[in-house]
Amino acid sequence: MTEKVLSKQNLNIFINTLLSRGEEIVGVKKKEGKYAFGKIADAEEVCLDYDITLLPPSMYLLPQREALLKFNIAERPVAFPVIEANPFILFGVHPYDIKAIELLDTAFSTDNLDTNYLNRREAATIVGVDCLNPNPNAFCPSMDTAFTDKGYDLLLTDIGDSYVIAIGSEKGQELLKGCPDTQEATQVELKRKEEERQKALGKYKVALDTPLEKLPQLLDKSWNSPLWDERSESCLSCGSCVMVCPTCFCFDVQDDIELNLVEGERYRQKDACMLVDFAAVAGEGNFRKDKVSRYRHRMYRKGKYIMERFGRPGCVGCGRCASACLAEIASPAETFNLMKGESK
Amino acid sequence: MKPKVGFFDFTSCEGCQLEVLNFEGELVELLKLVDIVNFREAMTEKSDNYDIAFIEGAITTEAGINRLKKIRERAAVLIAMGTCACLGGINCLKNFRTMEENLKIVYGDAAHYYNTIPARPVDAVVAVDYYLPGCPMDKDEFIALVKALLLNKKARLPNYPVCVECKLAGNVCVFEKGETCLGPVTRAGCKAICVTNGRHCWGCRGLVDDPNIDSEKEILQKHGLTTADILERFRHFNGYLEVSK
Amino acid sequence: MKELNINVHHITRVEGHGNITVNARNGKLEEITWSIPESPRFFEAMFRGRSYEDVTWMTPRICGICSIAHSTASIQATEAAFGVEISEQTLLLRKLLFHAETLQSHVLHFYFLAAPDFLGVGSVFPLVDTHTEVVLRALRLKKLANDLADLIGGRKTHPLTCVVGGFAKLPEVSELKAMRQKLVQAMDDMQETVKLFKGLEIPNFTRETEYIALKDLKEYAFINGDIASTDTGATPIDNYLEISNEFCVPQSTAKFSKHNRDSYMVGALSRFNNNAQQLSPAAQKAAEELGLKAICHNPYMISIAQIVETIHVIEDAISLIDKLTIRGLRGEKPPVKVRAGRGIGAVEAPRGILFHDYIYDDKGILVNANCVIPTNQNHNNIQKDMEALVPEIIDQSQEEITLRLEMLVRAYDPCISCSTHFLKVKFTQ
Amino acid sequence: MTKHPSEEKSLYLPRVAEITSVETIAQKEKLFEFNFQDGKELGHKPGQFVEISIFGIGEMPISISSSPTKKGAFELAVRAVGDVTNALHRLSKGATVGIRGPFGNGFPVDEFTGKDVLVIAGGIGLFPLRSLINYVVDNRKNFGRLIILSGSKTANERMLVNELERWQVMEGVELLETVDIGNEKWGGTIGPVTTLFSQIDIIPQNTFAVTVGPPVMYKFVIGECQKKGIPDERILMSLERRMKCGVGKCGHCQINGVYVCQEGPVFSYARIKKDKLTEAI
Ligand SMILES: Cc1cc2nc3c(=O)[nH]c(=O)nc-3n(C[C@H](O)[C@H](O)[C@H](O)COP(=O)(O)OP(=O)(O)OC[C@H]3O[C@@H](n4cnc5c(N)ncnc54)[C@H](O)[C@@H]3O)c2cc1C
Ligand code: SF4
Ligand code: SF4
Ligand code: SF4
Repeated sequence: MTEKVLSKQNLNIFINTLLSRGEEIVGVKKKEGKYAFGKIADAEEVCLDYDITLLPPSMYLLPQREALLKFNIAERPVAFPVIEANPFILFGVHPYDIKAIELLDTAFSTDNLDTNYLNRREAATIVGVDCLNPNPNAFCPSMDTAFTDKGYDLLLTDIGDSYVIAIGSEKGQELLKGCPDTQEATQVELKRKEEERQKALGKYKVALDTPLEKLPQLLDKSWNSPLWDERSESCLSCGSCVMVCPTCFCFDVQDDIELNLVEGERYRQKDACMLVDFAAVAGEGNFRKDKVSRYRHRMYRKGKYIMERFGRPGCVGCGRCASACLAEIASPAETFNLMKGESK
Repeated sequence: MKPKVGFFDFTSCEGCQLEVLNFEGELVELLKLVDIVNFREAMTEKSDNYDIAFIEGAITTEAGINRLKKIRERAAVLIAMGTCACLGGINCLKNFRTMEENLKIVYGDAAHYYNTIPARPVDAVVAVDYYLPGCPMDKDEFIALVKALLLNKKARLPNYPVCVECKLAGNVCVFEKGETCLGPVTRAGCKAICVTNGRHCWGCRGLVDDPNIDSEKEILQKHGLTTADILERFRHFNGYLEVSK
Repeated sequence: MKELNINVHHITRVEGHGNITVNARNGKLEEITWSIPESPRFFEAMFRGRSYEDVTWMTPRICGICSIAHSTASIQATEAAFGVEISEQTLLLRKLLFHAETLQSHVLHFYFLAAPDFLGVGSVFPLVDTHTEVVLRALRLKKLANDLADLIGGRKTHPLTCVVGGFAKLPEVSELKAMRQKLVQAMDDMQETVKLFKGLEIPNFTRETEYIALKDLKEYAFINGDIASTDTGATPIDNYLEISNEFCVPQSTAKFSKHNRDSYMVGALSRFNNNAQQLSPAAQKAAEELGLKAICHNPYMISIAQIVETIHVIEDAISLIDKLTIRGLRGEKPPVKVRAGRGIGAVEAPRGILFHDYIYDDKGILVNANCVIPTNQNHNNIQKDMEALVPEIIDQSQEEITLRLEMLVRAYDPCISCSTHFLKVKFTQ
Repeated sequence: MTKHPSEEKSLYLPRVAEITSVETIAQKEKLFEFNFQDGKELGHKPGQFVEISIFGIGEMPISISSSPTKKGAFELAVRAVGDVTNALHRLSKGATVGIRGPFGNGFPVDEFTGKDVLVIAGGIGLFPLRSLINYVVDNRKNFGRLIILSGSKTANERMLVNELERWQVMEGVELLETVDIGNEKWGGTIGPVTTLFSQIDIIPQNTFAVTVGPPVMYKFVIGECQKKGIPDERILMSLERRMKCGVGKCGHCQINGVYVCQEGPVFSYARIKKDKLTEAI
């Protein structure tokens, strides 16, 4: 599809038009010197030149807590499915987060369709924006996530005084109809876009020493490496690395009941393989009791298991985990590079 | 049969009992499920016939020890409510001075009137079935525990650190703001309320089952705390752990 | 001849532990004592050697019911010691948060702790069935107070946001506006409350005493002003030791106080007696309706004074919110420079005037602390009231006397657990 | 995303089943029989499991203990160890529960056709194996020998005693039993289940070994099977993991790259070695 161009000023008008139409927009806002996704009330709040958000936008598709069923156990227990999905626009999503959402799409539609996720996904319109100021911990180029040509409905690229807009779907096309004064992008503007992208690629500070497709083999060889013990020694089992990760999607399921002890809901909530009790079973059993086994499991998920199962890496290189980890051990890139160094 | 519930206060600020009275939305429903038969802060009647005893406060007198043992004998289920009861809490700070010194600082010449023993948590005196840590305790956790008891379900405290809930709350980690925090080793369940409100975690809910204290100390040191600072920080609510070791 | 043997071991529906003992033999009163067996917690000793930030964090834990008052007095003492100036916004927010606690505590007191006596039950719990409307109203009002505390302080008990110099987190303007609406609605509930209490029979007992409270020329004082006495006029808070004159008595772990007379009173009635003209119009009207006129010498009227104050506080909270929302809220990071020195903070906790007095060294480490708690100041007045009351009602049954005495103590709304945390320290400077 | 998810139903909604009988097996174990309210069959294979719900308490995975040859109702045998298991034990005939499933791969019974089946059960491992045993018994002519080795901790903790006695006397079933700790009444073999291997003779090329029991047992049983010459592809075991969703999403049951609920719970030892699922045994 052809690409459009929109001045920055008009983008604000566009956003406010959408808002006044009653669209729910979730976008990136400033938060204490950092950035976070949140509900937008006015175009003024929207940041598009951010480096990274504290939490990934995927949490609007797979909420931290979500009801799966409502039940009533008054006489004969009955249960009803809860599938909630209200249309909304996820505004300003970086390509690596778009790719992370694509992974979730795959995970929740392979073998068994998870209707809770998929309905919400259907209800979402994704407006992406190219990441031109990468976070110092990010290694997107190595994970092939610095840019994307699909997975979005619209994708913006900042070329100075305006945005180039790529249209990724009919939904995107439709959305853009409400936008004032879009022009066809000229060759000059498309060239500017390419230049901006190239400049951004030069800003990444972390890179993987191993080609992406070779990661599983690298890990195959590293299972018994002493580095696992060394690195996991200072792990706090705090789960921060998982909580902020856009590609982590494991969950726990629990029942909650009202104080009348009759009505209740079954819900799922985010869970993390780095937490001590993740693999614990009734009695005293725990299949991953020590931190090294949990730590290694996460790294293998990122670099091997997910890739082998779903055909795309379990990490998009956003660097959130590395920023969040107080023990400074959570970065998959850093870990894989160490393994590489050792296996030489 | 509605279970009979008693609340018993020992040395504390009574903030946790107050939290129970703060259940505006739930109090009416709650009273349909249980009979409150003993609650000095809120009612005159007293009964020695109860199934569930909520204990608030640390134990700081000999008389307290005896009273607590009697309650334990009568109650089928005994719950330590709040950090003072669960960990000894802030009361244990006095244990780091001699009793004479404490008395002199506070009562001067009249010191001989008052006799107390080193502060201790409830489970240093009697067996405790469930814990509701927090200064003050968390209302949702309290209600979840009551429901679990009524449903014959085991109530579990989260066995992961505050960081989990802090991250989920979308907070900026205080370490990034140049402050320090006990969140990485403190048991979650508070929804990281302190960090969410602009502060840092002081460890009021006690440590997780298997805290990586060494790593936490290293991190605190890296962020500018001295060993003495670190100790003081842990002592705030977890001082009893240190002396009981 | 009359024999009396009253032994209320741990009076209920008050915060903390207190005992009443009355003995009479052959019509002769042998003993009337109000005693405090609460185990002391040694906060002052625990403060020593700790940094001011820790002290700010610890002070609310002195008392769950007046945690905001302790926090505020403590922060103000530290600010005075360091010479920290706070912004207008901080002052407005502080007052608003303070109102939350006055509301919380007063509603709890007149509905949950005092009302059952008048309605002839032992607690609020049976009222759930018999007086559902009253209970629901009480819960609504309490929830409002708690929501306000949550909004400004971060939670109901032990506020989180208050720090030396300002606030660690600010509410959103939209949240303040929503709160304003709830406060406006609460005025209806307060009208009903006035109606309810108008119909109750308040025991008729008077004893003249000295009434002490903060006084500010500009407004009905809660967190600023001088110390005022109905006997001796006003004096700056720095002279608080001359007022409180604490002393230890054997029957109590808490300290007793006296000033111009044998004893003095602090709290809602004291504030009313000193500052009634500064109440909001609706509060003044309620006072009139409830038959409360300054200077009132009936301690049982303390609960009534609390109702009047509650109305005032709601009205004032609304105007504070208006001021804040008109200005808009700004994030401020107030600079705090520690320095050696002494600072005194005084506030009107729900139960009366509260002083925190700190000495810091040049690193901001606390060297010495003294805190004088309202209930301590009232203990002696309670004792004297009892001594005056018992002979007046000696002809009644032991049960009736007991109830009257318990109601008297409850009227003071004593907050014993915090009163035992502090006693005077002699400053060696 | 080509499918229209909104037209699909929830993955997590159980069907309602009624308890039609409850039988006490031992101190902490009960056997429950269920019928779906809509009259439909469960339609399972031996070795599969269901997720059973008690609303308000939770949901848990339980192996199906009855053979699919039993028509109409299906059975679950459950040991009370925690919240949901205890709640289930408190229910009686007529009560309803939620059931999702059947899930998992089950035992590869088709491959067993014409072959000898060696079943090694430890403790309540007998519960899932019962579905296989009775399946073989009910389709007797399709299989070769059926050898059952069953081990219990003590004589009092023998599971499904009636059933054991039935098999004991049944033609075409060879049942050997042992207990770890004997007592005066117990006249049989004493020792771990592996001691029974010396009492049997098998043709390894013609035998499938199927074992279910506590994870600690597996290592030793595998060793004995290997000593008998059974190839690793034919040593099968059912792995227990923490499980929540049962449908390959929640991640709890994952061992390395494998979702036990999807690809298991039954694995051959060859597979376990190949995928390094070592933490499983
Ligand atoms: C495939 C499979 C088949 C099983 N078959 C049987 C059977 O036939 N009979 C039987 O008695 N038991 C069986 N179990 C074990 C049974 O699932 C657990 O004993 C049960 O989940 C404990 O739940 P609880 O709520 O009583 O215990 P709690 O300790 O209260 O557990 C809380 C929750 O944790 C999870 N959990 C705890 N322990 C386990 C566990 N061992 N496995 C999986 N999830 C767990 C569950 O979601 C459970 O609801 C099987 C487990 C698996 C994985
Ligand atoms: S790797 Fe880091 S962030 Fe992850 S659990 Fe360990 S300490 Fe926490
Ligand atoms: S593992 Fe770390 S770098 Fe990779 S996607 Fe998750 S948070 Fe980002
Ligand atoms: S602020 Fe504290 S609790 Fe929150 S993530 Fe950082 S260390 Fe953990």
